[in-house]
Amino acid sequence: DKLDDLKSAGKVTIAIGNEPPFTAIDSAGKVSGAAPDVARAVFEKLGVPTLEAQVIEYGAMIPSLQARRVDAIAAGLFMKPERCAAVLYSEPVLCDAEALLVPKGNPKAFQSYADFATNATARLGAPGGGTEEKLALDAGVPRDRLVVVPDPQSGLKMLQDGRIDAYSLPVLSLNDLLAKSKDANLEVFAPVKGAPVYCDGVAFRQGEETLRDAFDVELAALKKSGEFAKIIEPYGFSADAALSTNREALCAQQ
Amino acid sequence: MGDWAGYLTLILQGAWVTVQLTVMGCALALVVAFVAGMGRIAPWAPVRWLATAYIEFFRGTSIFVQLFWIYFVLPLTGLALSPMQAGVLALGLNVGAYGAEVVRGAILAVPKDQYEATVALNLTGWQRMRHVILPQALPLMLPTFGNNAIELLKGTAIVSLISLSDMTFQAQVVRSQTGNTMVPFLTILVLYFVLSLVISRLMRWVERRATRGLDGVR
Amino acid sequence: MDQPIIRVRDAQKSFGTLRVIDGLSFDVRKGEKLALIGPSGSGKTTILRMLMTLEALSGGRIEVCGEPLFHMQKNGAEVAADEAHLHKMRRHIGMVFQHFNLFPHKSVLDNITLAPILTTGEKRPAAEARARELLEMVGLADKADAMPSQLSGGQKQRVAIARALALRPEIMLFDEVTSALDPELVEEVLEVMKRLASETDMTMLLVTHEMGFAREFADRVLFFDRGRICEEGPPDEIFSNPVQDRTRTFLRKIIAAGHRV
Amino acid sequence: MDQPIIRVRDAQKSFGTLRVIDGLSFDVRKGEKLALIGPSGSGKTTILRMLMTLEALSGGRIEVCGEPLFHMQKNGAEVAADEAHLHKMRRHIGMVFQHFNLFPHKSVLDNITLAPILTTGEKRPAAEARARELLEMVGLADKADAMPSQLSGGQKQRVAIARALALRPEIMLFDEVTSALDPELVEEVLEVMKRLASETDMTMLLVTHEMGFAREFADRVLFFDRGRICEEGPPDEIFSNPVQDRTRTFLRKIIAAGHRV
Amino acid sequence: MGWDWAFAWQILPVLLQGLKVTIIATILGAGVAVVLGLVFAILRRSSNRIVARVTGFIVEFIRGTPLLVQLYFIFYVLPDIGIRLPALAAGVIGMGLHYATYFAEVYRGGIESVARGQWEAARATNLTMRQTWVHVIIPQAVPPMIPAMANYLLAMFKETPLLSAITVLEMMNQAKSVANTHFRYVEPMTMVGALFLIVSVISVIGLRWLERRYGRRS
Ligand SMILES: Nc1ncnc2c1ncn2[C@@H]1O[C@H](COP(=O)(O)OP(=O)(O)OP(=O)(O)O)[C@@H](O)[C@H]1O
Ligand SMILES: Nc1ncnc2c1ncn2[C@@H]1O[C@H](COP(=O)(O)OP(=O)(O)OP(=O)(O)O)[C@@H](O)[C@H]1O
Ligand SMILES: [Mg+2]
Ligand SMILES: [Mg+2]
Repeated sequence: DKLDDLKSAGKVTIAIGNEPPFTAIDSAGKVSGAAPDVARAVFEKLGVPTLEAQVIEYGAMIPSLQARRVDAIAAGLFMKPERCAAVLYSEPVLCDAEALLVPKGNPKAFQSYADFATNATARLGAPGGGTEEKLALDAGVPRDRLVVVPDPQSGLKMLQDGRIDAYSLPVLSLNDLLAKSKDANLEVFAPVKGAPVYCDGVAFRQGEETLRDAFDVELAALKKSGEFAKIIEPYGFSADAALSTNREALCAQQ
Repeated sequence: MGDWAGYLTLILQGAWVTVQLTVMGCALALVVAFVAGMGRIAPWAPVRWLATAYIEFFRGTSIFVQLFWIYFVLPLTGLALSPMQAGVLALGLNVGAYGAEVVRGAILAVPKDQYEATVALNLTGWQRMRHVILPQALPLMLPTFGNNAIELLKGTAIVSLISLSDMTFQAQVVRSQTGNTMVPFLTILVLYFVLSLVISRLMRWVERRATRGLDGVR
Repeated sequence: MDQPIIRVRDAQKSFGTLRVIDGLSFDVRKGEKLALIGPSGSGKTTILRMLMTLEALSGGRIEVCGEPLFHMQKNGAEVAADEAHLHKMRRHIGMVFQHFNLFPHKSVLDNITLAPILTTGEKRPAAEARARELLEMVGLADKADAMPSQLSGGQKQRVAIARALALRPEIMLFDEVTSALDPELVEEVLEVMKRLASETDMTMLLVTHEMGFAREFADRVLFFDRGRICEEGPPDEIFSNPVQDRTRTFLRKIIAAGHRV
Repeated sequence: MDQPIIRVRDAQKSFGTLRVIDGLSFDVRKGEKLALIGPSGSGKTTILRMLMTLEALSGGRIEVCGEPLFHMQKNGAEVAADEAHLHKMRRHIGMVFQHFNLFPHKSVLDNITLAPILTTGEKRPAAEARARELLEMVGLADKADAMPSQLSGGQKQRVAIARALALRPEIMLFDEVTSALDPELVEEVLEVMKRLASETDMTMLLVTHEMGFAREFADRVLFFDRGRICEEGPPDEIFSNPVQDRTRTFLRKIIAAGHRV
Repeated sequence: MGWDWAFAWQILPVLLQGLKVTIIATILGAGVAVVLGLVFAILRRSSNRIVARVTGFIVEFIRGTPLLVQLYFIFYVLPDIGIRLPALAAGVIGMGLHYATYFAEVYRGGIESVARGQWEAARATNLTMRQTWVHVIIPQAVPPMIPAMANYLLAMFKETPLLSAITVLEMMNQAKSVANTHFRYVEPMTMVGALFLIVSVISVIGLRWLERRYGRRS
């Protein structure tokens, strides 16, 4: 079965988004970030020593998994009902709330996605096919004011250049982005009112339940031993958040 | 933000991927161009139809669609290619379709007189091609082939969209690491230009070699 | 030998709806020198091109050396010739073109040796020796290694003649071989052809507007008009005493245009 | 009128390092019909093209109708002519080319009226009336609305002559105007030129390889060789009794090639 | 993972919406390219050596580097020097600039395709330079250019997916967005391919007609 395949190959390939602190790839090509680090630890325990990563746009991750380009996704791809239907998630790993990157002082007072629907000139940036885009569309933000931003750096740049009024990503992603940019004229507004807290899990292909289940077993052990917290907390994530919920609840949450 | 040497290394690694894609893509394109180009003027109708269908399809749809199709849809039929293979295949087949028209055009551009002389000298079909038509058609193809090679080089940039770590992709990585947009993009613009200069110099050299002796006095 | 080397019977040729050769029949005896003259568009080039199999026959029949050119026997029935049959038949015939059609990427020597080496499997040294002989004959022994682009028009045409001769055809076709040449260069080519006519017993068919040369060269003249032979006979008769009106008008115009007959 | 209409003095022309016209001097009287003959490459075309200002002069001086062609007065000094001066001088001269050079996108009538309407500001009705007269003269009255591509070579060349005449030049230059034509079509063009020569007092310079026509047409023949005049005189003398060796050789070759002299 | 007709039908309107943007971008881009190409062609012919050289270098540089990187540059770097273009405008200018370098070549080819004898005949009938251009050269130079220009128009059409990289919601971007929300690539990508092919095939038929009508035949 799949796990045996991975074991005999000695390596597993995951999809990542290169969006610190969830996932990152440094100038030497080394993969890091909370999600890959957790995945690496679990796979090592499963007897798969090497973890490789492909950087893929968020929207393309599930198709890539289906197209067998990667073995799993460990990228902060939050659980949602449609996604749970398309892939097999592990138990939750990283949890985060949604946030907005806005000019200092939040001059237009954005607090929820609905605020962008009511303000007829407000333009919101979000990654294509991501949670934020979905939430914004559901809140009634019209398509032409919801700009599909290809990557965080572009979103930051577009905000700095005044092309968009706010850029939405999970809290920790924006914190990291803001810290790197060293731009004193911006701030992070978090959490977005009315937006749920989301958690990701490592996603596997449909039909590979045994692999997912084996992963879950080792993940639970990792959480129990406290090693889990040691891995993710330096990145700013809360281990308690992941422990206090489960896949079933998250997959049901709209 | 100080690690510029590291970032430059990253971009140069990407440049190496770009070079590999270009070289392998060109090789594939060249082969495909000759096969399809000669197929288009073959005496057998089915061969002509096949060649025409290939050429029109690959020239008619966008390379993006071809790339995404090869990368995301083809694996569903069981043929999973590595990003590099997918990139080379898409680029080679796409540029090859354009090259095929160049090959056909060049062969047809050899004056009909030459073909008639070969009939009068009783050469066989293959001998006509091999000894008379192709040697004269080749110099006509080379300048356009050079342009096609540069088009292919530029086309490699879009493989970054299927997350192959070519030069453009690495520039994006550097950009997200450093928060600086200008430097990585300017760097790769210059690198692409240098590569295209290398190609055009190379092609000019090949052209000179191929036309040596021809029109000796001109 | 009594049997004609070329036998054209009711030949037809149409391009689209345009009938260019229209029920043409004539024979050529072995060794005969034939001049084909006639107004522009009358089909002279077309008949030569059909003999060279550069154009297919639309109807009728052509025989060369006793065998049909465009037909062959297959399972007892006569069918259209395939490429193999044409390939075999072309061995009998050589052709020299108005625009020489030398291969520009090959030296003079290679132009001449290419076909013998490829088609008759001659060895290179033998082919080259014969090529040099032929070059000698056309007066270009020193140009063996030149490229065609380095030759004058008259020299090119002489090389083209040597190239056709290298295959030792029994029949040679010449289509206005001097009309693309500067007047000064015409003579050197005609000189070669005259020599060829007198020194060999090759059958030669010549299309030309040089009436003076036709007269001197030919045993017999065919006057073409609209795809048929309108008048034929020995040159002296045709040129001095044409029977047909059409022939007379044509010759008058040619003379008025400053050509000597 | 005593003053020559064209005066060439020590004219020089080089292409790169190749000297093509080399210290050439001659005069042409008003109304004179001059034939320029000589071997290929001797510079006949080049001198006509210089007179038409299609080529610049490399050295020496040419005067047309008493004024320098490539020079003009400016602040008392003589300087190289500017475009305005050339434009003025070109009014005196018309030229007919070997390959007709009709404007393929314009009808026969428009080909002829274009220049008069644009350059001399003639009104369209007047220009068209004159164009029709000229077409009548060259025997093409019914072709006014045809496009050039619908004409035969001879017809094209007659239109080209009409086009040049429409500007009423005092000097007409003809460069091998029949050598791109089928032999049958040569006569109709020469006919027109003969008529032009006898019916007008236009000065005409003619480059030709048709020795028969040159003899009939010209008052005087210039024999060119390597960029200079090697022999000149009345046609009868030059053709029957050439003094120079070079002329004799040339004529002998031309005759051998089947041309009537 | 089979083909789902219901899904295909459901996403068609969105893709057609994208097609509209694609076509608008192509037409506007071509407009820029036609004008700018002429400017390049004229500047390159300039008798001022420096102007001609500098233009030549710019043209070569633009042509030797990928449009994708140029688009990134225009969209993300230019704001640093105070030029902030809307996404579509940036895309149109980027594509227009890139293809202007190709159009410049078309202009040159068209002008050179006019036989030298035409210039000489114009001179011999004493037309001025301006009259020669207006009445003799341009009417003959433009028709052979039309097929080549239409060809590049088609090429631009097929390159519009690049604009998705700078947030223009053209057809490819819409398709990706749809694919991302529904995790299905087969239908959107195949349909985008089909739409490209349909528009291309129609254009190619039009192009053949243009070629027959205006193209020069050797
Ligand atoms: N490939 C072709 N397609 C259509 N028509 C053709 C073709 N070849 C020749 N013709 C036509 O056939 C007729 C006879 O042509 P051909 O070349 O045999 O004449 P010709 O007697 O050689 O004339 P010329 O003295 O001008 O060479 C002409 O009307 C010509 O236009
Ligand atoms: N534009 C040019 N560039 C270089 N050489 C040229 C050019 N035009 C003419 N020549 C050369 O100048 C010489 C004279 O040419 P010209 O055309 O005047 O000769 P010609 O007497 O008209 O010959 P022909 O009888 O062949 O027409 C030739 O050697 C020719 O190659
Ligand atoms: Mg003929
Ligand atoms: Mg000349």
